[in-house]
Amino acid sequence: MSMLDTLLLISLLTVLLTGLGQRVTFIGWIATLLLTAQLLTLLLMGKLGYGGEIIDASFGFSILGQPLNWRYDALSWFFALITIGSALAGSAFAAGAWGDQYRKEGGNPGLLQFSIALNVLAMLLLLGSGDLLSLFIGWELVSWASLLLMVIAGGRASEFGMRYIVYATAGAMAVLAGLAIIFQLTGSFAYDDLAAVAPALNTLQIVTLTLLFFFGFGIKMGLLPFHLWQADAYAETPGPGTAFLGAISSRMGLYAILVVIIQLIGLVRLIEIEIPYSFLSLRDLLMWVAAISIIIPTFIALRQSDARRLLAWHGIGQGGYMLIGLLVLDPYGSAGGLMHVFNHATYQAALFLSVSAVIYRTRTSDLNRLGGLVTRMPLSFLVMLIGIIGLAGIPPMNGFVSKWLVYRSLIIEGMPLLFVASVIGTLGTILSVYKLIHNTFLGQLRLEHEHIREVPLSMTIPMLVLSAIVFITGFMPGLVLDWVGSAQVALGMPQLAHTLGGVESTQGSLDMIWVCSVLFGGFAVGALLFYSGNKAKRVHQLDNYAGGHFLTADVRYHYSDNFYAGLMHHIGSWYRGSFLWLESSLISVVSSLSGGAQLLYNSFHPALYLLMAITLSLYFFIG
Amino acid sequence: MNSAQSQSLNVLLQEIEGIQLTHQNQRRLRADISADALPALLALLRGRAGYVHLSAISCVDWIEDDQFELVYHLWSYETSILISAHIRVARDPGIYLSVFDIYTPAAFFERDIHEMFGLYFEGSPDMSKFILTEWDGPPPMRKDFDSEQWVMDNFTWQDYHPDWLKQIEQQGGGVVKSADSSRKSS
Amino acid sequence: MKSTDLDRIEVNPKTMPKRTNPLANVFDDLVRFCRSRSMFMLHYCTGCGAIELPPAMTSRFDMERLGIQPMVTPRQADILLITGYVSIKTLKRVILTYEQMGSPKYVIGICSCTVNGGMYWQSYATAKKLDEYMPVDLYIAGCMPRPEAVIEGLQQLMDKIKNDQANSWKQYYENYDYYLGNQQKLFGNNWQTPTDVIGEAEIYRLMGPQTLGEHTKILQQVQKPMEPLEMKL
Amino acid sequence: MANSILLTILEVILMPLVAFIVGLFMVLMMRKLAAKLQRRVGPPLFQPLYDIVKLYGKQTQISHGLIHDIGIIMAVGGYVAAEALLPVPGMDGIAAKGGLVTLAYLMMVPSLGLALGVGQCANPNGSIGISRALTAMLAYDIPFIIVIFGVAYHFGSTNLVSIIATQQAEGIAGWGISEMPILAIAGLFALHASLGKQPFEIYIAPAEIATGPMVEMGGKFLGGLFVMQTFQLYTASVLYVSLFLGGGENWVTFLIKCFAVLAIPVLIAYLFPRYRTEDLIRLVWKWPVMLALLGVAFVMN
Amino acid sequence: MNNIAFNIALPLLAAFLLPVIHNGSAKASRLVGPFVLLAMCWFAAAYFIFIEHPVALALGGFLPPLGISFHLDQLSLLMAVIIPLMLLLLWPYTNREGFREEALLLLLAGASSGMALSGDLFNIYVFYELLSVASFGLAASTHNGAAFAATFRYLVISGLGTVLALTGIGLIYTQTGTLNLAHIGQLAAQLDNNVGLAAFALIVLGIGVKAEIFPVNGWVPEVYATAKPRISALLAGLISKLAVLAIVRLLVVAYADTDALSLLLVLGILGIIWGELSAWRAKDLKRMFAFSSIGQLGMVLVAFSIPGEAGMFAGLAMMLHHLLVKPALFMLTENWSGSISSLTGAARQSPLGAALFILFALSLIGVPPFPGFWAKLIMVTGLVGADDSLYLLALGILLTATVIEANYLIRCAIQLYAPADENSSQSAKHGRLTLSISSALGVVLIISLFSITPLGNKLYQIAAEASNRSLYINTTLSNAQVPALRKIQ
Repeated sequence: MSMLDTLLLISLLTVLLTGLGQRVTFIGWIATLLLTAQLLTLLLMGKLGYGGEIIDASFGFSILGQPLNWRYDALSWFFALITIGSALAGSAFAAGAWGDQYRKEGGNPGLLQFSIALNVLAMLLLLGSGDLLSLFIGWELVSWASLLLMVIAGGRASEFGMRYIVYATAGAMAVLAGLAIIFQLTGSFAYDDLAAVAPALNTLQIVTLTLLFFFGFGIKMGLLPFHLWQADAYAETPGPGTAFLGAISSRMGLYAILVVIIQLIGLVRLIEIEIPYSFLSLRDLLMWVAAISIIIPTFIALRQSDARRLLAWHGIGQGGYMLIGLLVLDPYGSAGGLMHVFNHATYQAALFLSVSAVIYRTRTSDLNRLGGLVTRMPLSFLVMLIGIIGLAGIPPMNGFVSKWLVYRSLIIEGMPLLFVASVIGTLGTILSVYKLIHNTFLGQLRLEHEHIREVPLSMTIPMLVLSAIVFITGFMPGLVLDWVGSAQVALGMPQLAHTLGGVESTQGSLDMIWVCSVLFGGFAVGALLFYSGNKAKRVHQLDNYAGGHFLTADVRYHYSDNFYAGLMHHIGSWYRGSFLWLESSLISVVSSLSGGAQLLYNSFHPALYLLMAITLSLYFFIG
Repeated sequence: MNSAQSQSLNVLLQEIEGIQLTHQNQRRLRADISADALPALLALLRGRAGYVHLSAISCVDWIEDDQFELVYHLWSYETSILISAHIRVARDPGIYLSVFDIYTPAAFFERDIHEMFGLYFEGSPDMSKFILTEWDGPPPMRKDFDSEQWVMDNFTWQDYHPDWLKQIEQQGGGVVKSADSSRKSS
Repeated sequence: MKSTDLDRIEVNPKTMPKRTNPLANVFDDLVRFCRSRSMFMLHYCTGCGAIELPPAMTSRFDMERLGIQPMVTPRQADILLITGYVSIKTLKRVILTYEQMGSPKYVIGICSCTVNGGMYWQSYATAKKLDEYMPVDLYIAGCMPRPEAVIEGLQQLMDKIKNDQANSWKQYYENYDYYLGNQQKLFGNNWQTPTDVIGEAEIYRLMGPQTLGEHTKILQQVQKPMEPLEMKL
Repeated sequence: MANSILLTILEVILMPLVAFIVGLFMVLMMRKLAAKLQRRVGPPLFQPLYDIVKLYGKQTQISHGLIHDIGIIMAVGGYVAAEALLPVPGMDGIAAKGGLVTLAYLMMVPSLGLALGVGQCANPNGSIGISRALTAMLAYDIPFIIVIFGVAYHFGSTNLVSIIATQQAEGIAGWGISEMPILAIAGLFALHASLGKQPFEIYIAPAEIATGPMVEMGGKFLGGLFVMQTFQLYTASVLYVSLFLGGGENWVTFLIKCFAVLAIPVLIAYLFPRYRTEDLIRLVWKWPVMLALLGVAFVMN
Repeated sequence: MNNIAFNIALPLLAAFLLPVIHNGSAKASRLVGPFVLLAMCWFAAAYFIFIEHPVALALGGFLPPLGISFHLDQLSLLMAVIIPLMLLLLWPYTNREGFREEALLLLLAGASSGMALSGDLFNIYVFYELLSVASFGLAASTHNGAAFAATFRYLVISGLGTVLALTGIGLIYTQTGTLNLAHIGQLAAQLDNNVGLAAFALIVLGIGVKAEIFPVNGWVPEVYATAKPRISALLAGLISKLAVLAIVRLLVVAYADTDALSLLLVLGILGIIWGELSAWRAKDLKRMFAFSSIGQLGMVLVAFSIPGEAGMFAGLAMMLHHLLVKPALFMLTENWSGSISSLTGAARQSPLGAALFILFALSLIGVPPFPGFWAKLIMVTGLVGADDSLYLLALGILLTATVIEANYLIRCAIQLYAPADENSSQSAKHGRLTLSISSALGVVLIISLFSITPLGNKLYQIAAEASNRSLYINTTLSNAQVPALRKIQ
């Protein structure tokens, strides 16, 4: 009974308990308890994160002559930690008052806990896969489990779930095709067979395999051509479900790409393959796909007027950073990419939870119907503030460290256009996160929100814990860099030499402890300077300069709609929804084909056609 | 503008019985009519003579005759002759009918006249306070309202010889320092 | 309007008593000196006198050499220039702007219309004496005084500030009832500005004996509550 | 090891003070140049200091809430921290511990802090101002980032101390401006746009949105923004000098270089009216970005 | 050894005697059907368990190649066991219309067992004829206009098909001079020319009518939509498999590695494309399942067209999986008839039915833990194994077809769970019998899910034996046994 078995067993137990006990009122707390148990068992396997050796599961079977086995290495331990962490945050959030309100409105919190537990089990299986077949089984389980989480809310959510599953099945079939080709080449699904035969593959095989796997796994990550489903599907999931999905669900695609493309096929081959008529190598092409899927979703997020969709679009954008970092193939870039998975999970979960807290109180997430909540919900404001500083990647928070690593590797490796593309992404993020926090928490407070109070303790604790993590790992990034280093070793990449504060190197180092302490020193100086002046009197929000006009509460003196009018005036015409047009044209092709196909069955003279076909074939065969 | 047009205009205006026309000059025509004939004249001018523009309604307070005189200034881009229709309305009931349905800008002029003269226009869309939102006294532009007297009652005046003025006068009063000494920097 | 109200406001304000320890005095002198050498002027063109200010600012007379900069909002400004006749409707906005300024703040009445109503003295719509409604530091007479006169006035104000004679802004807090009475006479009893002057007086300990009176009682009955939105968990 | 920490702490305290003093004179120079352009006498020598002391000396002022105060504290504090990353002759501070990219991000902390503070003022003029300021930041940060890439790639490191060392090693020929002239021009353009002075002043537009973010800032709040302005001028010019003009060998040449660098945009600034936001974006994305990319192309091979 | 022949004789006898028994006592006639089926199960199972190597039975004392011979190997015996079991499962227990349907079902049972077991080409043709006659009667048993029209169309196509099959068999007879499969296998060289191929094509098109092969499956949607769900379950689930098996028998024996395989492959691919595409647009549940069964059978055909053991193994896996899932889905349509949009919110009225629907849909699509995935995996590895570009094309089409299948099946599933709106039918409650049948099949599916490894090995063994051409030939020609009627064990 290795540690891995106990982990999977507890996870299975969670699934069964939440599945059977949906009617029980405190099912949320049971789920949270069991998820903490899973986290503890994972931490007991902790030596994996610090260079420990691989832990094998005791169970394993061979079906139809193919062996299936499960094992955990540093990489899967790292991802498993993030998965269980975000699931724990989500289910703790849903267990308390949020769950009661959700039940009162006709939702079923037990079902939500069950689907989160099911997703965690599926992801743990995927992360532990020891060979390609178990990888594919885990992959299918994950995509179908997240479908369940998406369609709980019913109504429009099931439409988006429907759209998601078509993308996910297409992706899975592409992966299956890839596996089939590998089976043809190596005759088995084991990792080391593929790793052995990989150097001998010719260019065509490498290109088809990479494209198939990138198509398959890229859909889950929301890479550019296939990103349409993610924002709506994540936004419509009930509160904590969005936090869990947004934090980790699309990173499973990244894990699979890491295992298959980088660990087995090896990135070096991708660099040599030149794409004809262009100076790009295959790796550059993939990096450009990642770079574009940083920019476009971020600027789509800029236009959203629904808080959840804005954050979901950012989830897609940030996925591009991780891929770019990993494809740069130098220790800084890959460390940045892997650390960004952890960082993004923490602040994305915190942001989604704070938005759910706002929805819990104001019953709306439409940015044009919120405003001024900072005086009524200060803790949620604090969580969202720390979250957006992390998302925008500004110093004191951990988002900055991973983006710094990615940028530094892009500079030193000399990729100017990619560097500029990713920075444009960051700037777009800063703009849209400020719009998020301004329209929700700052500005004039609405009449109907006057009597709102802060969300109860059971919801603030998970949020505050997550934002504490965001701050602490920003202040001392060394903690996460240890795990990232051992994950790099598991991937077979050079490990990043790092200290507790950051990175030491002649070509430019980063010591977050110093930078953050100087920053807080500066804030202290600013506070000293500020409080040296006289006391300032707090005034009501209507005591405001309006060109001499007497402000009254019925005229809302607040700016939130069409927030970046100047920018939109300039780039507004670029939003033509070309991807939506692409998708709808594909659907119309399929439906016209099926119309044609049905024509055969509605015709009245099958016999005549049959006879004609036969006489023709006879003439051909015998004549 | 030529005489042929003004001839046809005169013939047209004869249709209103009891109208006296006086040509102040080639471009100005004054028409004095009875109060109840005014809407007919306006409709006629607007319909048949292209008088699309009611530029103003002015009001004159003949306190001795105990009457208000309303002057409707009309302008047409074809004949380019300015017609001013003068009517007299009794002062004490101070009620007349609104021409808002013929010329929409009339609403504002009527509201202004109501505020300033207290002449009520029936059928005018809005007879509320227009400019003098703080004023709740009698309509100020009526001749029977003595503005100076009201000011004397309600306002106090600056004391022309306060001691701080005396203090300045001891220093020679008025501008004491010459211009160049007051230039501070290089 | 009994004359007794007049003499309760000492017309030429006495200087503040010197503080005991010398270091504080040096510090106060320094702050007063900087206050006099750097004045932000709220360019509130209520009347025709405002046309005199651009020449005062531009190259020929150049107010900036005196440290005076035009500012747009009352929050940032120190001097409120009332340039010309003040109709009752405008007076409401002038009072709101005055109360929105951070003190020490100074009011300069340019043009004779602010002094005694000027050529509109017998109009029912204009305010005759500006200092009935807010404490005025300085008048610059003239039916549009020339830029030299405006600069001269501003220099006199700088001297008054330097030797601590320009504390009339405290009058507004200490005699708020008098000013409120005059305002209520013009605008009626349910006149209210969003700023809580009495609250400010309490916080900055500027409550004089005449701050509260029957006019402030009327105000307190009529006033809609405007407490600031305190951050509460 | 212990005394080097004490030394760095001392430097970290000293550098912002130096920055404030030099910044004051930079503001003075800016206002004097503006006056001279308009054939005016211009403010006296210590005018910026008078303004700041007067603003901090204000006796009553209003605040719209805790976040309004914290916004100003972050604005001033952010720049105080950014100064510690800018090496000056004799003092390196923690420039070695955080490179060029960290500095670029640290300069975003004050604008984010100000944005939060103005947000709670609940005044739409402020919000419109901030949305225009962030759009302008998006616009001018792209050429700025390309320039940073060019310089970092050319000198092979993002550590400012080593960049300055390599430039000073070969004297004038080694300066950034002589090796990467096009990048220097693009850098100047980006520097000018980042100062937020006249042609790019859309977010302080006094006539339309009542000085944008500063609409509800009185007393010590406005004083904080004036202090921030001094730091902003100082940081921009010192960064440009250390990237392209070989940093400071000694204080005299260093200050001359800084004031010369600042004089150019200031001279240009007071001759132009304001650009609208979309024209500002179109201008900054067209010429400086083209120049910067050209410069990087030269640097790359 | 000789009582396997009872499997054919007994049901035919019972079918003919049923009217007589019915006149005797109605209650007794109700028992005859199930009793006969149980006996058939008992005999076939006895053989299936004790047989180690295939056995050939020469009936009537005449040794092959002259006489009619039965070929009993594990595959045919497996089918012989499945036929009575499925019929028992789908027997009209609550039938009130009298004995006619039961008689036809017994006829069906006898004919299909004969077709599974017989080793003689003409004998297969005769049983096929008997089978189609029985299926016409059953298809028309709903006695309404649409059913009659559909059955008539089915009759026309099937008649034409049998004519083609006969000409095909005639051609083979002219070429090889014999009708015994094993003998034909021996003389396979003579069929390796155009005429042989044409004969095979004709037989495929002929027998393919029942196997829903591409050009000749025009009748499928109408018949399945109008027939009773039990009947369409039987037709789609069981009978089509037998037809496919007959073709495969001929393929293995006579046309092992000729380009007959590519003909089957092409027909299979077209079947998949046409089936899945038209299912995407189907408006009501029954038609959707009909088109989906066309698609699935296309996949089975593609699987069988893979040369060698892997092909047989994949084909059998897909076939058995479809045989298990499709009848259950058809049974669900008992109360869920009418357009799909009328089914919104049906899950509230019959939660077990909706759960079963989702279970079978997931297995049909091939979601990992379910056996459908393993069947598809075998097929994919098989397709890749046969490294020919046409097979890779087939793989591509198979995968896209799965995506389309997932689309319309999950669309239905979500429709079931969507909140009920105004046009959702109120009578979506399932009868106890239908639920019990489909849940029985569900239980079988779940058992096979857990015991996938042993099942996989057994199936591989069957496939290996069935695809062994030489074994087939010499068991029939060399050591055929004469069943002595007297020795009845």
